[in-house]
Amino acid sequence: MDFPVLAFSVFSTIAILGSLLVIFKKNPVSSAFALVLVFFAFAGLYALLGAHLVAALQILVYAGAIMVLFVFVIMLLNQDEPVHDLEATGVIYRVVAALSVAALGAVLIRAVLSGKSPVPAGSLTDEKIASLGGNMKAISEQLFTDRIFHFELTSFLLLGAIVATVTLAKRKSSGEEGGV
Amino acid sequence: MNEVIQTLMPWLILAAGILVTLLVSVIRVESKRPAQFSALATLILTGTSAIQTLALPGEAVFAGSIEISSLSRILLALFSLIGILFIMGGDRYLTKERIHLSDYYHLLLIMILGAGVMVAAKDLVVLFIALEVMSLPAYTLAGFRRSDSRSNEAAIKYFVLGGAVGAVFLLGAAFIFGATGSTQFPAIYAWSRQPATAGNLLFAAGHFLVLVAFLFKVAAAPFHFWKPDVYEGAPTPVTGVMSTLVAVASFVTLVRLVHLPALDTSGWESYLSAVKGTVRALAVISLLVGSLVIITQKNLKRLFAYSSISQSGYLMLGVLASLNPGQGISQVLVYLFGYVFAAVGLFVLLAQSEPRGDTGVELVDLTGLVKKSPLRTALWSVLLFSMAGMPFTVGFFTKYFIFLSSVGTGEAPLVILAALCAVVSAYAYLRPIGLMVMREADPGAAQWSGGFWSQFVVIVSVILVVFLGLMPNAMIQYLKGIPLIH
Amino acid sequence: METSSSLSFLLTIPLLAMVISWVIPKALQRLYAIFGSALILGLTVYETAGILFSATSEAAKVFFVDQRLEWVSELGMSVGFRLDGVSAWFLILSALTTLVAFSTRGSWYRKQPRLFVSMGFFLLFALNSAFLATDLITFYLSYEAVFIPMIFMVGVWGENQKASAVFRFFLMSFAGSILMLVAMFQIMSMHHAATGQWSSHLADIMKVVPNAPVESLLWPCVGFFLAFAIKVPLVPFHGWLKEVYVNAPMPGTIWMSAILSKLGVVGVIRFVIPLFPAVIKEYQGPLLAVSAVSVIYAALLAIRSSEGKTLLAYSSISHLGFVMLGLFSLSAEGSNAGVLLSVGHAVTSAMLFFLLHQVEERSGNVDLSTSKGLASNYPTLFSGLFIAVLASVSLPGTLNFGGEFLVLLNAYRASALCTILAATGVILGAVYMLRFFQKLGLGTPGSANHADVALKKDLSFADLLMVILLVGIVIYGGINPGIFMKG
Amino acid sequence: MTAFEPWMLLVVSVVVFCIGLLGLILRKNLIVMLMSIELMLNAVNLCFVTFSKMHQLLDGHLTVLFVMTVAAAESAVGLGLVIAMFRNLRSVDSDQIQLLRD
Amino acid sequence: MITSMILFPLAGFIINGFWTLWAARNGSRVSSRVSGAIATSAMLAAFVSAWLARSQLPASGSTEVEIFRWFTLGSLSVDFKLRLDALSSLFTLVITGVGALIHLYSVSYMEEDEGAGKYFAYLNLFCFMMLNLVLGGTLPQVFLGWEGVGLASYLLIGFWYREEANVSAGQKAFVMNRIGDLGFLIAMFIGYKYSGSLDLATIEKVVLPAGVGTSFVLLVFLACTGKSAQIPLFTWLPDAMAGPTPVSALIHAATMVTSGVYLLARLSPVISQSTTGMTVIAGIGAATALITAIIACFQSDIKKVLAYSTVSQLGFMFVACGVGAFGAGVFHVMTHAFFKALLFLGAGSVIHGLHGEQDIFKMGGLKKKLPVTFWTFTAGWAAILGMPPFSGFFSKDEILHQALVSGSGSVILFSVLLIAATLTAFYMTRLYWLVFFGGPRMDKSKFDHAHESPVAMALPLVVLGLLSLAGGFAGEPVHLPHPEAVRSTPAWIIMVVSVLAAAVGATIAYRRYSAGAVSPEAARDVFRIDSIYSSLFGGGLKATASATQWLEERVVQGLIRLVAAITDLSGNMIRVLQVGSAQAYLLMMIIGLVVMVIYFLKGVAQYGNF
Repeated sequence: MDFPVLAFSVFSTIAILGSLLVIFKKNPVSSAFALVLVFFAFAGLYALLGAHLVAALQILVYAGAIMVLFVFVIMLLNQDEPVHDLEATGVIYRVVAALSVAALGAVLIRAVLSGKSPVPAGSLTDEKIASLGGNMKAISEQLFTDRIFHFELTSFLLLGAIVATVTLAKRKSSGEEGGV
Repeated sequence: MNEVIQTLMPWLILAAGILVTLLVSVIRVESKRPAQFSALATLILTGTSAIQTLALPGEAVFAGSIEISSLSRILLALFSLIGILFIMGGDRYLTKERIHLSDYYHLLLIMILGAGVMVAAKDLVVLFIALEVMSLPAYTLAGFRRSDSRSNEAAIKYFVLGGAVGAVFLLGAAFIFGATGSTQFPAIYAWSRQPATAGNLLFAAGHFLVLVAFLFKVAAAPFHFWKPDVYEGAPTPVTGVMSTLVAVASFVTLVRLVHLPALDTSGWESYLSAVKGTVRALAVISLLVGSLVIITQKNLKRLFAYSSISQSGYLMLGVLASLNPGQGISQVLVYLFGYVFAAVGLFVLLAQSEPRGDTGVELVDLTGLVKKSPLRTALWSVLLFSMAGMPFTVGFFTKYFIFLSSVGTGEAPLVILAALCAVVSAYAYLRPIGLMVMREADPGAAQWSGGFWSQFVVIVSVILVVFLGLMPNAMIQYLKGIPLIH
Repeated sequence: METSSSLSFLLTIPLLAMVISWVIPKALQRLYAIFGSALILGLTVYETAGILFSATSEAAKVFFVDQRLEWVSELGMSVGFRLDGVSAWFLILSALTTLVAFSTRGSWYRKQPRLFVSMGFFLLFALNSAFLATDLITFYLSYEAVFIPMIFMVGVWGENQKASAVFRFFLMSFAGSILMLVAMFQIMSMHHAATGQWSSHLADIMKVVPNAPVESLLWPCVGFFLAFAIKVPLVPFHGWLKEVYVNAPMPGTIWMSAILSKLGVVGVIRFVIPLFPAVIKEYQGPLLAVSAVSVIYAALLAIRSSEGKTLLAYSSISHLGFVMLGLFSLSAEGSNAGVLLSVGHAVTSAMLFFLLHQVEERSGNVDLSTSKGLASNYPTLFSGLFIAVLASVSLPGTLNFGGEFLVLLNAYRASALCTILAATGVILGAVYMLRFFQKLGLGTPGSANHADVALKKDLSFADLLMVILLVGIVIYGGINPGIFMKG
Repeated sequence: MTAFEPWMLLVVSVVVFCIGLLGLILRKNLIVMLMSIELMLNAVNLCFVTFSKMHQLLDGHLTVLFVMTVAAAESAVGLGLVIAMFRNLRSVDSDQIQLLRD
Repeated sequence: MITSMILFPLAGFIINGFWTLWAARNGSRVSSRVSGAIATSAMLAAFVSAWLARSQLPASGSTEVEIFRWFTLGSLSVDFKLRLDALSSLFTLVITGVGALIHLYSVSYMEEDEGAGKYFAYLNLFCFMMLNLVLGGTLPQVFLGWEGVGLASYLLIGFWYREEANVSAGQKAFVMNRIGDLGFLIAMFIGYKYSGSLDLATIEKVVLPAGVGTSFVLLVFLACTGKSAQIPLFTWLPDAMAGPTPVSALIHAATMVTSGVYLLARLSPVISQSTTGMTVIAGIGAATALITAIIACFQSDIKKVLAYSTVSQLGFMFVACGVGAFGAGVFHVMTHAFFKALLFLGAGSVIHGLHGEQDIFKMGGLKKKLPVTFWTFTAGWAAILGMPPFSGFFSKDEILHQALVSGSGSVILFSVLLIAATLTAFYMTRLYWLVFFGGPRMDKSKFDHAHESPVAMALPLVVLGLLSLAGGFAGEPVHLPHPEAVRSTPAWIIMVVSVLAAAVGATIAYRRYSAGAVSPEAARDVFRIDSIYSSLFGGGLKATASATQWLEERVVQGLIRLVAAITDLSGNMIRVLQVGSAQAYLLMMIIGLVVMVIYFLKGVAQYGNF
């Protein structure tokens, strides 16, 4: 068993089991930590694919930023007792849900497998990327040339998110009813 | 670069306007008027600019990320108009509900920007980002009545389902990327031109998942469940914006996504017929769900939610027609325009009510309105007539066009079903009129009062509805000339 | 007279009258409505005289006026009107019916009279436009426009169960007309497929559609037929009728029975038969049977009716069954006879409902379960009513006889069995109409009346004039029915 | 299992996506639901990167950057909504929000 | 002349009609004398015109006057034209002549009635319509008269409309006539189909295929059974006696009821083509003659006896037509018009004299009190019995003769008629005796107040009495083709037999009713035909109507309600899915997604590699 297979096996197992933990852990804090685990496993998988920049950002953005946000909110809301929400639904509901999602998964896997070896559309092999100055450089160049519009649009997305979050989170002004 | 600026001018004005509006509201925090005027000015400028540049040729900019064409320009102008009308028409409601905040204008402008970019996007990733730019403010606006748990509920449902569907869209985009090696429309189109690509399941699955996201946004059954709840819970002007701005942008995008691959390539016949079959099924289900449930509704916002579900059904007929050779998408555009003109008026009218209690406007609140306010009754009636597709309102021609093009492409049985559904839902549209005219006012009925601007918006909407109901030729002619961009 | 200006004139005059009605004081509305509609009636007769009173049907053809305007050319819609021997009569009938309807008295002149009068004139406009239309879409639009005032009539001034009546009326008619619209699209598409042009004008469509294969025309034909079968109505598409007639205010009932039902007749004459000759030919037997069954079925229901309006409502269905029998005999003669009977039915039912209204004014109700014996108190009223009853049973010498006789005469050549079946309606008609008259007018007076019945006067002079006008038409038409048959 | 091939990651990604979806359907805790959405987005990211590898392109990597940004923005708004709801209802249980229904 | 003949009654109708209406509107009364005078003079003028027209009748035998084009449709054109020939001329004379007398009689009879104006208007209307019937040159015009007399009959039977019974009797008459009219209508359609015209002149000459011919004849005869009260549609006539007595005399004895005979005689060339049809006509006629004669024997109302007698006599006429002796039938129409009108007017005089009493068992001994009535009545009695030389003898004898000797005649027909004649003699004598002879069986005061009628009433009696006496000598007034005699029975034997039969009948009645005290007999409904009809047809109609109503309410309306309910139910069923939980929505969306994506991918792969 060579390294890639080993790495793949380990990281994907962690990812899948971690995901299951995320959704089946009763305590949201536990879920959050399982999610961190999944993020790290994904970072490993990215690295395996040679996507170093993505792997790094995965750790920085997801594990570093988003998860902190989650944990922060969980703490803020101060949920002491774990919510037994899985049991709140009926057995039939759960079975139907599992079956439907499984069916969807089966269909999607079938579709994915049909396209498992496409004719490559590009020519940026690992060697080519290396010759361009590495993964990060190649991506950055594209980001600020071809993807400049994406980039600018994303800035408006963030602007919107900021306004939205501020709106939702700020204390009510004097004109409004009630207050927190 | 100058040409790019010129081409993108309306969008740039809008973007700049957003920043200016943010700035002025930060400078004068205690009043929302500066933000309101700034937003209005921005939208007026954007709309004017979009209309002025209508005749310019279409052009793809930023390495094919977006294409500014007559379609996106006219839609941006329409979005600006919607924005203007809802800023004017929603003013009184927001004051009344004590949620008159400048954030309303910021979010509205950002939504319009998202919608405007979305209809112009030529790249799935841009499309996704634009979708989120449009949706995030929409989620927030749905929860804008922050102290009302119904509003919270609407926002959260909208957000959770929208988020999930966003992920589904992305998965579809990934599949398409996997199959074609690109996320750009022209590349995907070119890829599909190769006959050997026909029957590629990965692409098919990806295409379907991408479509599902927009089927969800336009609430085509069975992806409609969020709509009644969100409509009911959201503040009325926001519901109006969702039902017009979001619906139009999403539907145009949906049509463009349906035509993502070149369906007329030889070898793609079975693919085309599968698409047709799916659209047909969606149309049937949407029509049935929309028109059967609408007659059981008592809450007016829910009623309009189901109405928009059945409108999706009619629009699906338009999409179906557009899948035939030689057919454009003008029937869909005409329908959307007609629908918007009536819907703006309806939701602004709805915002004029002052129901007792917090259950929203029920049918009973309309009873005896003719005595209290004959003008308002007349306005209601015209707009509801348009919704029901009665002649001499724009709603007639929009349905007419859809039916005509569907019949012309051999979908007569479906049109008959749609026609019967129109009869069933006509009951739901006429019942409010009946209550207004024939029933004595219920003691618990809501009071109705609208300020000048609110009434002004409704009258503008009614004038548009009636004018286009009599002279739709110019509009149809113009919209017929708009090509679908791949 | 024979320019197209007379066409636009005939269409704009009611609209003008409608606009003017908004500036007339409430107290004068009734007077205005009566004089206005009488004037319109006169003008209509004057304008159409060239067609109606020329010596022969050949000469009348010279006066055909055709007018066509582009409208929504992008969708192939135009506005097309045509004045000819058939439409001219229906124009006169709609003006006459409007005059009769306006001559009633009741809550509609007390509660929102302006709305009532303007809706009446609007209805006249819509009717005229529908009768003149030679463009499918123009016809459809006019046909739908007729709903609007009718909905107001029933909705605002109707009786107890007006809401459910309105909805039932609307939904059934709308279902029919929207299917007709789909059928129109279907044949417009056929025209488009054949010529590459979108057009909804009958003259264009007629070049293509009637020659198409029968199978492809079946469903469009069904669409048209259903709309008109509901409008007329033919059994079993009459489910809306009773509730609407009974709950509508009297002018509404007059309009509906006298002239709205003729929209279906005109539709069949102008669209169904010319557009789908082969289909109709193939299904002539069932169509005749449906018409005959309508006659009998409605007559039997009328026999069981215990209320005046209901009885007349069913009698209307029964008579219109005869009209349809004539149309579906598929001969020019049968069609002409159908038009004649339509005219007869329009005048007669307007008269019957008008006089029934007068009776109702005097006795408070038109219940038929006990005899009222009112005839001796109101001799002229009941003389008029009796003549209307006679016309309704198609006694020779009245307008209806010629129509009914010629309808049956021509239908007999198409189907003896259906004709005989329908002709038994003649007997049943006598049974229920005489009972109707007996229960209202004959028997011991005052046995089942309000105490104040005798206080009220016989027909007023104005009402008498109206009755004389109608009786005159009925008798003159009985003597010279040829005047109504220059189709 | 002989050698590692990129398509295996596609299967992993679909599985994680479905797990996220299942979590969204089954869980009532809104914060966990948000986490499920994050799982789904992550799965899609993996998908993009894998396809990118297969096609010898960098487009997928770029896309992932934008998706991450969107995910961050979305979680921010989502958490904001949850906080707003918590202010009103003192709960983050989605069973608490079933007022709007037929 | 021909035109003026119909215009006079029309003018009378219009003048009296409008005057009456005007008066009623203003609350005043029409003078019965003046309106009676107008009506009577109109009829007199019509009679004079009819006489003159007859005298101007050309040698060719017929003359036509076109008045106007009634209607044209395609190849069909129907004129409004009057056609006078021997047959119609005879009828016009009877109608105007007897009509004028009855009008005159009515002036006095109706003097006290406040509705006299209306009465005379209706009576004129009747004569106008009757003249249209017999003068009509086209079938629709005959039909106009046919329905028109029905209308007048309806109006006059229900003349005293405050009594429900009268109105119902009128309605019954009208509806039963309408049943016959249906036959007329369809016969017209057949005629038009095969001749392409509705002109009598053309229809008369048309040769119909065998089966069609029979149905044509039977349909025409159906019309006749309605108008002329034959089996099965005769039951309206006795009820029609609810009208004023002169009306009964004019409409329900002398003129209208004989229009069936007129129609058959008019169409005799076509009718004769069908032997089956002829046999049916003769058979029905004979049966009617016998059955109604039997019923008449059990009646106690003076007018009812006469009514059944009329039906019976009409049966005789139809037998004549049925055996092909149309001339004999028409002859009997004429004589019957004289004596039956006389008998009715006489009865009217009696009733008038007794202030409305109609039960013959409450009369008696009126010979002295009402001498003119008595003597004229005697003439009528003798005529109906067929006593030579009274008019009835000639015509009835002719019918009996033809019934026996003609080709389609038979001994059975003859014997049935003979029995009927015997019965006629019986019930007429019974009536005659009970009314005029014996002791008075009514209140003393009533008897004392009984009075002879005034001159205006007596004069018509006398004239009609003379006509009954001498009318027979005119012989067959119209020469219609006679059937060939197949049996050679000498005419005198039949004369003797018929007179003997009458004598036997009369004697039995005399022996039974002349002896001292007569115990009153209640009228007996012998065959219960009326009640059978009303339960059969009235009940049948009611049941059908109820069934239809059930169909309407349950099925048609039920269907509408069902559609509404299904729509509502399915709406509510779909609504149930809207549970309010975002997770559930997502699940349902995923289920929809899975189903659709599988469908879609299967379609894409065309069931190949999926």
